[in-house]
Amino acid sequence: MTEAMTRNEQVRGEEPRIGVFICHCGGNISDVVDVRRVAEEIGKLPNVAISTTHMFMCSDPGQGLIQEKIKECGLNRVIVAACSPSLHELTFRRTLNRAGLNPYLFEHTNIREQVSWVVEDKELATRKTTRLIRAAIGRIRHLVPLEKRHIPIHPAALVIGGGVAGLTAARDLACRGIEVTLIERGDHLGGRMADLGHIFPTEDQANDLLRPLIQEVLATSKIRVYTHAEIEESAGTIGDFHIKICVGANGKPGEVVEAHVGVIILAIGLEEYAPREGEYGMGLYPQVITLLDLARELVKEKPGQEFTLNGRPIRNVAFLHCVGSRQHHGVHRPGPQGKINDYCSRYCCTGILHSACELKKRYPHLNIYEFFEDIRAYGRGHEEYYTKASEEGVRFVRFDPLRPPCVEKDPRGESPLLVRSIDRLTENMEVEVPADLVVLGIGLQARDMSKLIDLYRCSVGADRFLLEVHPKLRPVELAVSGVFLGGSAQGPMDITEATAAAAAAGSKAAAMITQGEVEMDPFIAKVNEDLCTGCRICLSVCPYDAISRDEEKGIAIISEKLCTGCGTCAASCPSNAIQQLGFNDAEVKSEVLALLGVPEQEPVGA
Amino acid sequence: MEQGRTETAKPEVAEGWEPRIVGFLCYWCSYTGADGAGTARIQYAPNVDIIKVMCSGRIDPELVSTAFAHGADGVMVCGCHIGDCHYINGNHKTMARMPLLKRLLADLGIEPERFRHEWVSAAEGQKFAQLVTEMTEQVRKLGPLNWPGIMHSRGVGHGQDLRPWGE
Amino acid sequence: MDSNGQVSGKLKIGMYWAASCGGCDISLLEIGPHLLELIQVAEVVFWPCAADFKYEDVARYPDGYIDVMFYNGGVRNSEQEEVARLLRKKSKCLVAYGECAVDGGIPALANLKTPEAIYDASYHENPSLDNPDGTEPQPITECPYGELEIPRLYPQVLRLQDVAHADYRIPGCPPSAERVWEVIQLIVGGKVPLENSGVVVGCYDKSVCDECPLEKRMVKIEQFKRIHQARPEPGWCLLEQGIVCMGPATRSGCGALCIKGGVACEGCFGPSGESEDQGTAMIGAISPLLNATTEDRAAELVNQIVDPAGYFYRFTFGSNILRGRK
Amino acid sequence: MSSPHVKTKEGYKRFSIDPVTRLEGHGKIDIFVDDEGKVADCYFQVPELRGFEKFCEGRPVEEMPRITPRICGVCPEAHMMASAKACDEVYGVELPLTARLLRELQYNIFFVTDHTTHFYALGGPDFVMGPDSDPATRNLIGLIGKVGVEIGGEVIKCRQWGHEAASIFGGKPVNPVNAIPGGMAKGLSSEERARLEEIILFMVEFGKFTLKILHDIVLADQKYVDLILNGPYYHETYSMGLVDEQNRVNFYDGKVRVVDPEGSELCKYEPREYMNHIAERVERWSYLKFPYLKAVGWKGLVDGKESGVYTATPQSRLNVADGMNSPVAQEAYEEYFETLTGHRSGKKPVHHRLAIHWARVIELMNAAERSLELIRHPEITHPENYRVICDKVPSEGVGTVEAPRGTLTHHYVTDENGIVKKVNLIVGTTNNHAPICMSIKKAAQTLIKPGVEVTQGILNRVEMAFRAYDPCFGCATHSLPGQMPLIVTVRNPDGSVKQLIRRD
Repeated sequence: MTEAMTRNEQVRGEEPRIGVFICHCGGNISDVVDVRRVAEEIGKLPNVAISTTHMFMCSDPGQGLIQEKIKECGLNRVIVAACSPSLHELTFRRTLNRAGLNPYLFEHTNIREQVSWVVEDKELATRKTTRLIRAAIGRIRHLVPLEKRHIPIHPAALVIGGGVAGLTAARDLACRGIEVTLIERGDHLGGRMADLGHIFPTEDQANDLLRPLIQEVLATSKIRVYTHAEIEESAGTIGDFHIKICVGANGKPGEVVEAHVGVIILAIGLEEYAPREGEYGMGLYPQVITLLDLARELVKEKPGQEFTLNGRPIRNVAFLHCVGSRQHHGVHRPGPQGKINDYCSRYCCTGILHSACELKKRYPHLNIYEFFEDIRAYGRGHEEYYTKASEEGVRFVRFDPLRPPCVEKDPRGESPLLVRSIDRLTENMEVEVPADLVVLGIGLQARDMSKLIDLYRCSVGADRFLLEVHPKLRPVELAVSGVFLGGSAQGPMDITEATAAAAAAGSKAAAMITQGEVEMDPFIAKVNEDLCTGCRICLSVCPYDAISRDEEKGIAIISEKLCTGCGTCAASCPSNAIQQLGFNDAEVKSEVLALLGVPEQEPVGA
Repeated sequence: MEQGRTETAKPEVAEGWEPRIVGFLCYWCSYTGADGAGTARIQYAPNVDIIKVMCSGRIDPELVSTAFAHGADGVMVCGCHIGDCHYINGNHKTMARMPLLKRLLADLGIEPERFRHEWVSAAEGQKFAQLVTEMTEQVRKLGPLNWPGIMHSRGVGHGQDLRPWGE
Repeated sequence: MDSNGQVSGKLKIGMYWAASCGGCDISLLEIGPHLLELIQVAEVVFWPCAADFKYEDVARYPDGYIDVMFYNGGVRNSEQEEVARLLRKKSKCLVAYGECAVDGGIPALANLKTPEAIYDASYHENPSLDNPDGTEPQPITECPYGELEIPRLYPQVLRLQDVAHADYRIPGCPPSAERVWEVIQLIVGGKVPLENSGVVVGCYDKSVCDECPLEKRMVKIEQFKRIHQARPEPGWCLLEQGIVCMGPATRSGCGALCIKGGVACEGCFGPSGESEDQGTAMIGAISPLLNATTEDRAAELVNQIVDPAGYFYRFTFGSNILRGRK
Repeated sequence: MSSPHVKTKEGYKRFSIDPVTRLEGHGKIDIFVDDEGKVADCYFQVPELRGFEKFCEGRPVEEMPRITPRICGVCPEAHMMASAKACDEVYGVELPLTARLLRELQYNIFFVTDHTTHFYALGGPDFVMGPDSDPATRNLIGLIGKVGVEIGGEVIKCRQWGHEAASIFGGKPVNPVNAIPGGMAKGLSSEERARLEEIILFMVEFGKFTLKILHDIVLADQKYVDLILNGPYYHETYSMGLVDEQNRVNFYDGKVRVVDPEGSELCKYEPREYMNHIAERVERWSYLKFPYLKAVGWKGLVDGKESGVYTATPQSRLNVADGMNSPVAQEAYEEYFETLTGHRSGKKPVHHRLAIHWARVIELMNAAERSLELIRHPEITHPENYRVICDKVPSEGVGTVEAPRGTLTHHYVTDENGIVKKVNLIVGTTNNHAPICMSIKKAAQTLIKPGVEVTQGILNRVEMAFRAYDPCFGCATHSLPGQMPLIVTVRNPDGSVKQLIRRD
């Protein structure tokens, strides 16, 4: 028996000794909630060994305090009342672990997002805080030590998407000796990057970077590559996916190959915003193109000093920022799903500045105008492009987001087009710029991922991109364990960010595989064989088909691996023969009772 | 179903009485939505105390009647919208339970306004705040439910100090 | 022994009939031939329905004189409470016998109504009534030779535990004779302590589905039917056929007799497993079987269930979580 | 159980029989004796109320046959059958032959079991053990001790097989559940039929055996015959009971027939017309509803042809009938009337209340014989006709059977969805409240005399007065609260009758 196990055994027998730690959150909480008074009142409740406060409970000294008290007061249960558990529940579970206490003897009470930030009245906020902590005490008295689940991982990975992100992830995995299956829907590897020429901030030729990567991927025996390939079926869960891939040849439906993998990396990327017919003259005037059209133009090295497009000489170029990004209701028309892109696409500012400089470098006499809302050149080496462009004489017009510029034919016919806008830099003066070429800095948006979303039950954000478990704590993981986010399926990214994300996803996946198993939260459902009648009601409610019936014993069995711990079966069982670990009836009920101020009846312990 | 003459006489509302509402929220959508309301500093009534479960599918009707039986003036059940349940369709099971639960509670004389079932997504902090304030006011209008009081007055659980009917 | 309580070697047992129907007394006779075995080792010291002992005899017994006292019926009036307390005092082991004593039983359906309403029905509304003056009963009545007292009606039907601690509880309306005999053997044979915490015996933890011979086909309910309108297909789970059956939410031990008798389980053994409330348990059991993908459709279906409160709680209004109607 | 603070007036002594025992349900008798030792007054109380009539409102009517048996677990079949018949009428369905046969069969088998219980466990001990025997032994167990374990075994076997039969029909032996609107929930297989026939054959023998015991122990003993013929247990009242087309006793179905104290028919009506013939009286001085014959009218607690008081007991069923529908019972019927009235034909009614025990045994015999006839009916095992589907719109219905303890009537009114709106129940025992009160009064006043010490033996003889009726206050109190005072005439010194006491 390990030390931890012995400790757990002891805890089961002990009367609860609860420590309550209330966080000021540097005033975020304590400015509204009288935390000292709360600590005092809570301190009077039965089984509470200590009740105290700290300026920042999540800080090292804060966590130090908890560890110290666990030892000093022999605590066997810990409650932290602070911010939302989504931020620091894990942090504090680890704190308990370090103090030799089972991390699931912990309860996190949310008194910031759900009290101090939403209740003005100090008295009411303080009372509410006390109630919530009292409820936590009711619940925690019944908590028992839990162990994480360990699930074996089949040492192979599937990477979906053959763009630079997918390639990177696949390459990194292969380098660690892991079998990879890489599938690309399109006809070539390299994705959108393959269309680009010089790329910021390094000014390399996109394909100089891409080619070796692709060769490396194709060369290694560890990677099976399929183009024109799409997932047909996917069975199983983390550690053990069985996937049928349909590999076509130039669109024609081809044969089905199978892949048995332990993890999946989604590197399916995104799509460009497609301006509507007539949006900023798109489709009406041949002189209106997108930033990526321009990039493709610039790939072709043109001889001579004259910049021409389809044979026409170009003198005045106008760039429009935020086309299909940072849209506003009422100003911009919603897309097919009735949604607008209200987010920033992040690559376009630098992208436009970069193209402007590129043009200036090649054709110094060009007049270049940029119509922008804000310049967001936030990345390393990005701001430099703005400075450079300014020096090179690119002229900047700052439009009002609610009155974006308009592109029209030049009535006087001196130049094919006019771009008109108000300029907030010059007290909203009306400006009118002649243009031979109008370049729309189009944004990026999520592509239709409905099939994958159904297959892997991904959560989707309001912006229609996939949602990670937590942006800071688990940035490249999907809530559905075993599936990782490798790049811009998660949101607009430039190449640098996408490859970084892919690399991160790659190493997460590799770590999981080399570990050979994963730990998963223990909150799964368990059947009490003495009470279970095998009435099959739970079978029909499980979203994951994790429950089957043992015809021999005539009872229900729950697969630890398939169960994700939603607890639906527990709520449906008419005999309460199914209990969800961490949320069993005793725990949740006494939480309710304590919340309502009903004193604990039945003794806890043993 | 007839109304009793003694028992359902509305208890006079005590000084400083505040509605006590228990909110059962699923973690991934509604609870996160409530956090969102906080992050956005949206102020709302403090009367709904939240109990977190992983999925609204876990919300056993037994928990709802337990809350009422022990002094809740109202109960609120929130889960992900149909279609974006973190557990695929756990919330469908919640949805299927509600009509029968509502009916049972109504048959036992608990006003429909005291029990609410709503879908609140992780992005709908605003909606959550509104729901809470709205329901708090509805329950305030109804006054205390005071189930423990009613049952006590009928001698439930303590035969000793029973007050027989007719005296 | 005689009623003066002279001690003899035999185990002293008794049975009392409170707010119930007498089915429990009968069910005790159901142990049939075992009755003869029983009277070899035990003697009756109080059983109004079958033997001539009076309250005054019981009052004369020393405390704890009775070894095992079976109390059947709920507590609906002051007499039943007083007797419960008297018997608690005089008995080593008080057993809540039958569904009424354990969970309130059918009489506790009265908790859906008010006492006033019940008086009205009896004294003012009955069609065959001839009561011009609207007479109603009173607790104490003067008569020329003294006072007459009648027990006072309580506003709520209570179970035995509400007024006196029961060492054991035997559910069922009535309890199953086989199970009862098993329990008696345990108690009489001294295999279990006389004092206990009110553990439920005379039934099994699993639900009636465990004893039910019918087959589940994992099909969804398209429509709810009432027994007089439907000929259920033999051999197939009634609930799946849309006939509300309490089986999934009810303790077993009866042998699924009602279902074998051709009708659905009415839940007379009380909640199964660790559930405290048959009604909410049935919500959990029925909802997943609804063929409904929208809340409206679910509502449409469950509205075909007539009188859920009266059916789900037919026997447990003395013990379910809400215990009655507002 | 009276609490100590209840006062008794100076100069009077209170004898309480509490609870009255060997009856189903609750009862209490208070006898006030003045210092001369004369009974001043005597009160009979039933301290119980359950309110079925009210809480059945709102229930689906098809559930009534399953809910109402809990009015009385001693005669649950009676309530189930009355309820089911009421439901049939609510839904306006005609029962197929097999359904009718099955119901009557199940009901007759139940009659055998129930009468056995009463004769051996409740009423019998008074005779077998003797009225003055030690109360500790004056019960079934004592009786078994006296008559021997073999006979005791037979008694227990009869009950046990009776309940096996019940479970063959209704799943549950106590509180059966199988009668539904439109028939029975389940038919009879040929195996079940065979087993039932076996049980019934035993019951026929048991019936004969019981008749013999009655002869050997009671009728052969002159002191009991005296007690029956000349004891304080005699009232001339109207008699009520169900009869078939030939005016023979039928427990399950037929018309209600009422005959006057001389035996001539007062009326014969369809159960659904009960409201035209009986009403329930509520006297200001009494909490008990007294059913009485409208045609005669309410004269208070007095017997005789001028008083609307009637009885509904095994005895009255024999009184209203011209005979029995089975041979052995018919023979016993003739012997019974010859012994007690001198007329084999039975055209003169019997009014000796203790003889109800005898009538009960005759019915036991008849029920067994009738069962045998029914179980051998070719249609009894028909695979479909044990029920019909109810598709008409429900409204109102009345169902009546003869409960062992008297004519039992269930009356329901429902909405168009079959949800019960109103319930009225007139149970067997309620019919007999007036006679029971009268009998107890008479017994008390005859047995308790100046100079006679009031022994528990005497008190037990008072109890015997109602035990004869086999009253079931489980049944009677389905809705009746508390007190049922028994008001007696208090005599003036000159012996003239004082006014009945009124309570205000």
